[in-house]
Amino acid sequence: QQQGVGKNEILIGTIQDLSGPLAGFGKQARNGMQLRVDELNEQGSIHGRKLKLLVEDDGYDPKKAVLAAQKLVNQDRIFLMAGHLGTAQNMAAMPVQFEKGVVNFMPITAAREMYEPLHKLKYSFAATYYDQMRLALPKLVKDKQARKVCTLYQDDDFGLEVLRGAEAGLKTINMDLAEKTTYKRGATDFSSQVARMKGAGCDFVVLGTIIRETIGTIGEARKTGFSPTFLGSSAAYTDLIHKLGGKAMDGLYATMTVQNPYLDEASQPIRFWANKYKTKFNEDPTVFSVYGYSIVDWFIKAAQKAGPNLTTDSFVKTMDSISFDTDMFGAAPATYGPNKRLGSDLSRLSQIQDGKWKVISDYVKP
Amino acid sequence: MRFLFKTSYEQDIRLARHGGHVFWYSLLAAALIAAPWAASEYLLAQMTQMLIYGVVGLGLMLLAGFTGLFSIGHAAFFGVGAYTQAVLTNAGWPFPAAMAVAAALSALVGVVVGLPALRVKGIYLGIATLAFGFIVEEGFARWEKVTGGNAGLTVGAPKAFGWAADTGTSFYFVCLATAVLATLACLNLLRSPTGRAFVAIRDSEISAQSMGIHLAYYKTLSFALSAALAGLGGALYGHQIRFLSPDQFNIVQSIDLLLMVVIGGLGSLHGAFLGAIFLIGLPQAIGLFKDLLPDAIGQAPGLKAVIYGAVLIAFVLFEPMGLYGRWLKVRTWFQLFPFYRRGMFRRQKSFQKSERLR
Amino acid sequence: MMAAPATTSAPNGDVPVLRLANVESAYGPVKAIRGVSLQVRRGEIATVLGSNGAGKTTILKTISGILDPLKGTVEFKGEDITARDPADVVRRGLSHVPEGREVFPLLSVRDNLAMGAYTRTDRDAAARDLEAVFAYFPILKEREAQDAGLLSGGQQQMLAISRALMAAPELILLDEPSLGLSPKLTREIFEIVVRINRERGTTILLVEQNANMALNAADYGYVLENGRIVMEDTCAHLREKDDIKEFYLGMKQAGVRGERRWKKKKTWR
Amino acid sequence: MQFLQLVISGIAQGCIYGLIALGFVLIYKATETVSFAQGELMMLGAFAGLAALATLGLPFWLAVPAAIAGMAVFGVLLERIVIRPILGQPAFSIVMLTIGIGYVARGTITMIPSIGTETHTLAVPYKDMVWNAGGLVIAVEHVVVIAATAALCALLYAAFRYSKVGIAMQAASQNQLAAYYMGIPVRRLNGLVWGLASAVAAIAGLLLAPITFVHANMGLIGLKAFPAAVVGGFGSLPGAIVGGLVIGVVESLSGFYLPEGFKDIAAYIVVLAMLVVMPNGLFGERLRKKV
Amino acid sequence: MTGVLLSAKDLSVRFGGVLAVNGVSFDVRRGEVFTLIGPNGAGKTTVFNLISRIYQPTSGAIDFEGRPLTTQPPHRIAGLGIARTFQNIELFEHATVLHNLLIGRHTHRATGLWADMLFTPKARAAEIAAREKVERVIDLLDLQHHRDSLVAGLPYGVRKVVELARALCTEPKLLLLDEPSSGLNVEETGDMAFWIQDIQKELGITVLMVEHDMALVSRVSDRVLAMNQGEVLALGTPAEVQAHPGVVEAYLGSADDVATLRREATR
Ligand SMILES: Nc1ncnc2c1ncn2[C@@H]1O[C@H](COP(=O)(O)OP(=O)(O)OP(=O)(O)O)[C@@H](O)[C@H]1O
Ligand SMILES: Nc1ncnc2c1ncn2[C@@H]1O[C@H](COP(=O)(O)OP(=O)(O)OP(=O)(O)O)[C@@H](O)[C@H]1O
Ligand SMILES: [Mg+2]
Ligand SMILES: [Mg+2]
Repeated sequence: QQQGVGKNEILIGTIQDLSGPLAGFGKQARNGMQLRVDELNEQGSIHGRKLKLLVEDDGYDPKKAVLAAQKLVNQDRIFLMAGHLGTAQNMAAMPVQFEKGVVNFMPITAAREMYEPLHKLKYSFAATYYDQMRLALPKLVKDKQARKVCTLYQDDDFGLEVLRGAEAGLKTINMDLAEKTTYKRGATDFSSQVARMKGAGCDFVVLGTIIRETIGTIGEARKTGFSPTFLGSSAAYTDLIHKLGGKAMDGLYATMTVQNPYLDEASQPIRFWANKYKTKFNEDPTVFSVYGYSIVDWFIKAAQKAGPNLTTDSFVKTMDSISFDTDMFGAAPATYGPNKRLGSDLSRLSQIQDGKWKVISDYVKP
Repeated sequence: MRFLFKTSYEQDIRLARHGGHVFWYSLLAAALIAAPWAASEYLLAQMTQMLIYGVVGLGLMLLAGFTGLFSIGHAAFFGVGAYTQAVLTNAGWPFPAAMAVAAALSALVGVVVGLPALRVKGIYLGIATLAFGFIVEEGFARWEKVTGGNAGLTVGAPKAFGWAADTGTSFYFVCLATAVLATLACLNLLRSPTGRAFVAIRDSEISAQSMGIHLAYYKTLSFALSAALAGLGGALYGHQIRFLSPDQFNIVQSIDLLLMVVIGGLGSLHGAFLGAIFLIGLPQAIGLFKDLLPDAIGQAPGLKAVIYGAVLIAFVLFEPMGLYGRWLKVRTWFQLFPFYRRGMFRRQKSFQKSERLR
Repeated sequence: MMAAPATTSAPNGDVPVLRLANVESAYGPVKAIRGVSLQVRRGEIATVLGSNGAGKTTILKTISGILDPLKGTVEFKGEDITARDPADVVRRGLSHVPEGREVFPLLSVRDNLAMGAYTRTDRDAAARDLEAVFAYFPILKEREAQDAGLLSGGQQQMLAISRALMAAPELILLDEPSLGLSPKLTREIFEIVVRINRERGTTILLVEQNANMALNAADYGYVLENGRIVMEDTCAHLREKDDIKEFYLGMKQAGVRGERRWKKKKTWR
Repeated sequence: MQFLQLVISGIAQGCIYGLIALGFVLIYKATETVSFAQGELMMLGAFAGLAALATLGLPFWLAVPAAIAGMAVFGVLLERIVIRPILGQPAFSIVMLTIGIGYVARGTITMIPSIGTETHTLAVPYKDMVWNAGGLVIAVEHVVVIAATAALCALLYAAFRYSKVGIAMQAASQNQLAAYYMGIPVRRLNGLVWGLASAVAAIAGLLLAPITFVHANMGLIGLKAFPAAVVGGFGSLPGAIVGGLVIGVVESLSGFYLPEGFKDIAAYIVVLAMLVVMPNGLFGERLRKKV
Repeated sequence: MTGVLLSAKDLSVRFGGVLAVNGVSFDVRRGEVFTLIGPNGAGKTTVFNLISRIYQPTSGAIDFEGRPLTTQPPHRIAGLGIARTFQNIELFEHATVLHNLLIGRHTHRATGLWADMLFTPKARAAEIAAREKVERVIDLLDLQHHRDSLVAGLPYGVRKVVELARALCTEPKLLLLDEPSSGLNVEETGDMAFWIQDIQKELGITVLMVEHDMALVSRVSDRVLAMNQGEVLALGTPAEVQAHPGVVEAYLGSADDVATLRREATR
């Protein structure tokens, strides 16, 4: 008997940060997932089975993530873990899941550990920060004819991935980072880092920053008359940057995988979707909502394909020959195989123009 | 009601004071040993985690509850233990040897922190340990060669001499054995001159000194022992969580640890374990409880923090002696059964006095 | 010889300034005083005698609201002040020299005295009282700016008394005012107490181990044993009682003493 | 030039630490407890300002005093409801309470639908304005912080030093029992202290909002203010400011001149060094019990 | 009664502007009861604090059994055989009386950390031996009744006795008592006198005490030193010192009774 698959219900679980530092993202991701689950249950089923999503809160704390995983896996007996937020949290939860053969499906973190080293039960969806930087940076550096590339990154696993990607990317064009500066999560003052990069004469800055730090750094730079090209990762690709940072943020580049769903988006399906989300949850959707939504969407597609006899084995087997086309949000087409557990390593470039993100390049191919 | 007639000095220093103790603690031991067969896997995992935190709690209790030194940086020792264990077991050391080294290394770090503690008290000590915690956390992140830095470090199951504690049950027994031994060691310390010296320092440094207690030595010792227990707990934690990253040993962890002993009840070893049960159990309880609420509240982000904080506040307000205090009341109620009077534990008006002059 | 009996020296003897009826107080499960009733008339000095742990301090704490009694009532100037907030009680004109000095260790001597006058609004009179206590205890003026915690034991005791005087109260509760004072100052303290009583008509409730002094200074006395009042009378009468002589004034026959001593030695061996 | 610019940035940042530290010291001086909720009160203050400006639509110069007053009232209520019942218990209980209050405050704000999890800006009139003096730049936001910090510090210092109520607060913190004996309304003063501390926190929050944005976790900056207060000597108001400045400047300089990573722990290294050299901080009283 | 146990030479200590002790010299002979008297603030307690090394003298030296004391760290003093009580009572409030006394046995601890942690048979034996000693002190000072009570709840007078008991538990050669009779009534003061005599005669402990109760001082002291404003005023037998005019003037005051004043005031 397969755990989590009942006669007319499939149980999937997710762990989000609903009370910690990333509660905002956690909530949006959960809402996105819930939206897709509800859609499915309203419109039909997966071979006669409805989908049920169980949500646990780990407050972005690996220790609590272990307990949450234990609860979902051993107590609630979920079929699969989807969209778990955070790298360390995933790392702590995965052993618990794998002991019981529970797939770690598309965690919301762009760390390479989510598909490396290869494990039968690991599936990861979007380009890692590493790949984003590795591919996008050389192209933009060449376009801008930058001579001195520097970086400011968050002193944790996330920042480190950005840094490594940037280093790898620069290597392909025989360049090196001229100056590396860091900050601690929650920092509010970036003056000395900016001064340092300015002092080093950087004309291109890779930002391993999230939201407030991105704004803070660019703000400080503009104040002190330092104006290099700024490039952020998909972590900085959120509407908050221009909403909070205002005019000063214009010109910032960021890599991205799915498009931010603006309510007044030009594309009709996104507009429709965004408004549906807004009606349901009474707030604007963000990229994290899209991540959540897409993850469940992909799960549904794979589960449909796996057939009525849904087991971990049959699911893995299906996944290992599946490919997903690009969706309305513009995610890159993804393919999976027994040895390929990252759907796609491609990302696009976008830039803030007139206070809004604009997609400015197609998928950057190596 | 129970009357104890003392007939020898032996009786005063025995761990189990009377037959009741023997009976109840044997029962507890039997229950703990039987737990893997009676409890669900999930519950057992929680119990394991409680035991681990209980060991850390013992250490902090020794320091805060008995020596009166508050540390807001205990996660550092916890982390030193965890990383040491990870590095050594990954290098193929048998886990008991690695644990011994983890404890010793943490103790050593404890001595280093204990040194400033000789000169500062109260809030200053708190901040010194807090600062120290931050520095150690930074150290974990920077010393990439050993700790793996921010990319993290994976830890295997505890192995020794061909045997591996790789199932929930076997690991539970490893933790149980550690916890029992640690508890016994603490109990022994507290009924001997060393433990009394700690208590003396807590209550009056100046007269402890005039009784011949070397303040610097005993404060440092207290730090070292406390750190060793935290390190021991950390070692087990590493095996349990299997992935270490620096931010697991941050200030929030330190505060959690401190909350644990305070809620458990400062000044009692029971409190360490009661606090651990609380720390691990409460989030689970909240998880269950919030499913009963309407979605608008139950699913709102932040709810867990609100409940956690509210329970904490309620505790301080209604049970300042912690869980152990509550337990004493319950026990007294049963012992005195028909004679229990409500006023017996009535809170007296009490008055704060400057601790700056102690 | 004693002065006139207490009753005549009280201007209106009918309404006692302080009246305790059947007061019972406890520390947790330990009952410290049981069914204590006493009264202090206006302008009178009353004293409570009792051995260690008899509950004298407990009575005073109960009066000033530091301890809430389990039973009984406390009336001050005819009003019920049982279990009131201590600050409220002080406002009504009662001040307390606590056992063990309890000065504010990190405030200067002057600030300590200013806190004594916290409830007062009449600045000029307070300034005059400050001069008066400085005159009583010149050392305090000398050490005006020093932290009170650094004073010697006796100096702190002087400060504690002065601080209570700064409140210009109607009733002062004195808990062992002579504790740690030199013989000369002990006498001076009692002189001051009597003088304040006579000159300002301040009513005083005095607890003192030095029973000789206390009985000399006071008009009326209570004897407390194990939390119960076992004897009360005017001090003149109390001084004549054999028990009082023996136990509180130390006028014992040598025989009794010798026996005690013998007993001690025996247990020690 | 570079150095001067760094020092100026350091001072600006240091004043922020000092301002928050002022709240810690205020509470410590008057109640001898350490409030771990100070950062969260600051966050609430910023949200109160946001509510007054954005939700109620008050003009800026009205919204600010309204938010401060609102927080003062909140502080008084908070004391009344959760702190007063355990007044007189060992100071550590109250420290625990403040941690609990911090959790509840952060959680409650997070729970507000579509506001709590977001980051907001506070539209102050001086937003993004910069003073440029001979190549040195300083944001007006920072100038405002520096000015307000200095004024507030002077005000509080005078209150504790010279006013009867201020002295009574200290008396109550040193020996509560004796304070009752003196007729000092300890409870009422306690309420006042928390009201005041909340108001100070609100001011800090409002001043900080343009710089760090308004969000549920903005109180975390309080962790840097602790070292500031300790370096200055925990019981000293001017010490808080000086401690803040020391830490701000050291951070700023070490961020530039020292290897990566030192900036983040500079504050903690400074505080440890301080505790070894001067255990009571720069302005702390040297206490010794007389027996 | 041979030789000098403790000798203070030309001791001075200054706190800011206050010269608390100024050029004080005295010898305490083995086996005697030596009393310090003097008005409040004379510097008596400060002398005690100098002996127990809580304060460092500005100048001067203290020798104990012929060895200099001023170079010893404070925690070694008890080990050398000097125990003290405090004027304001410094007990371990949150421990029982028994526990307090056991802490007094600290200098006699026979086991180390590991033995304690494992509670080896040796540690057990040491523990039992410690209890026996403590029980004897409890018997001597009649504290059986309070053995298991928390110090925090004891009346003032009992605490004084507990403090004395704790000092005795260290088995000192020299016992410093700071106002042992304060807070005791006449009868209890009488007991205290007997105890001090027992301690001197039976246990052979030298006693150095500060006391304001002249009756007690006369009864138990062999010699008395009077201090005033940090300086020595007089030294001699109790009777001699009490007759010293300077002592009468500064410390004892005139022999008028309060009753006299009373009569005047009522007149
Ligand atoms: N805080 C407390 N907790 C428990 N019991 C207490 C407490 N304070 C006093 N007691 C008990 O109450 C009784 C009366 O104490 P109280 O202090 O009133 O005595 P007292 O007459 O003032 O003695 P003394 O002359 O020593 O000052 C004593 O038996 C004492 O043990
Ligand atoms: N640490 C200190 N700092 C400043 N002054 C001090 C200190 N210790 C003592 N003094 C001062 O030294 C003088 C002597 O104090 P000491 O305590 O020795 O007096 P004492 O003789 O014991 O008086 P008492 O009989 O009142 O206890 C006092 O004036 C006191 O204020
Ligand atoms: Mg008393
Ligand atoms: Mg003295």
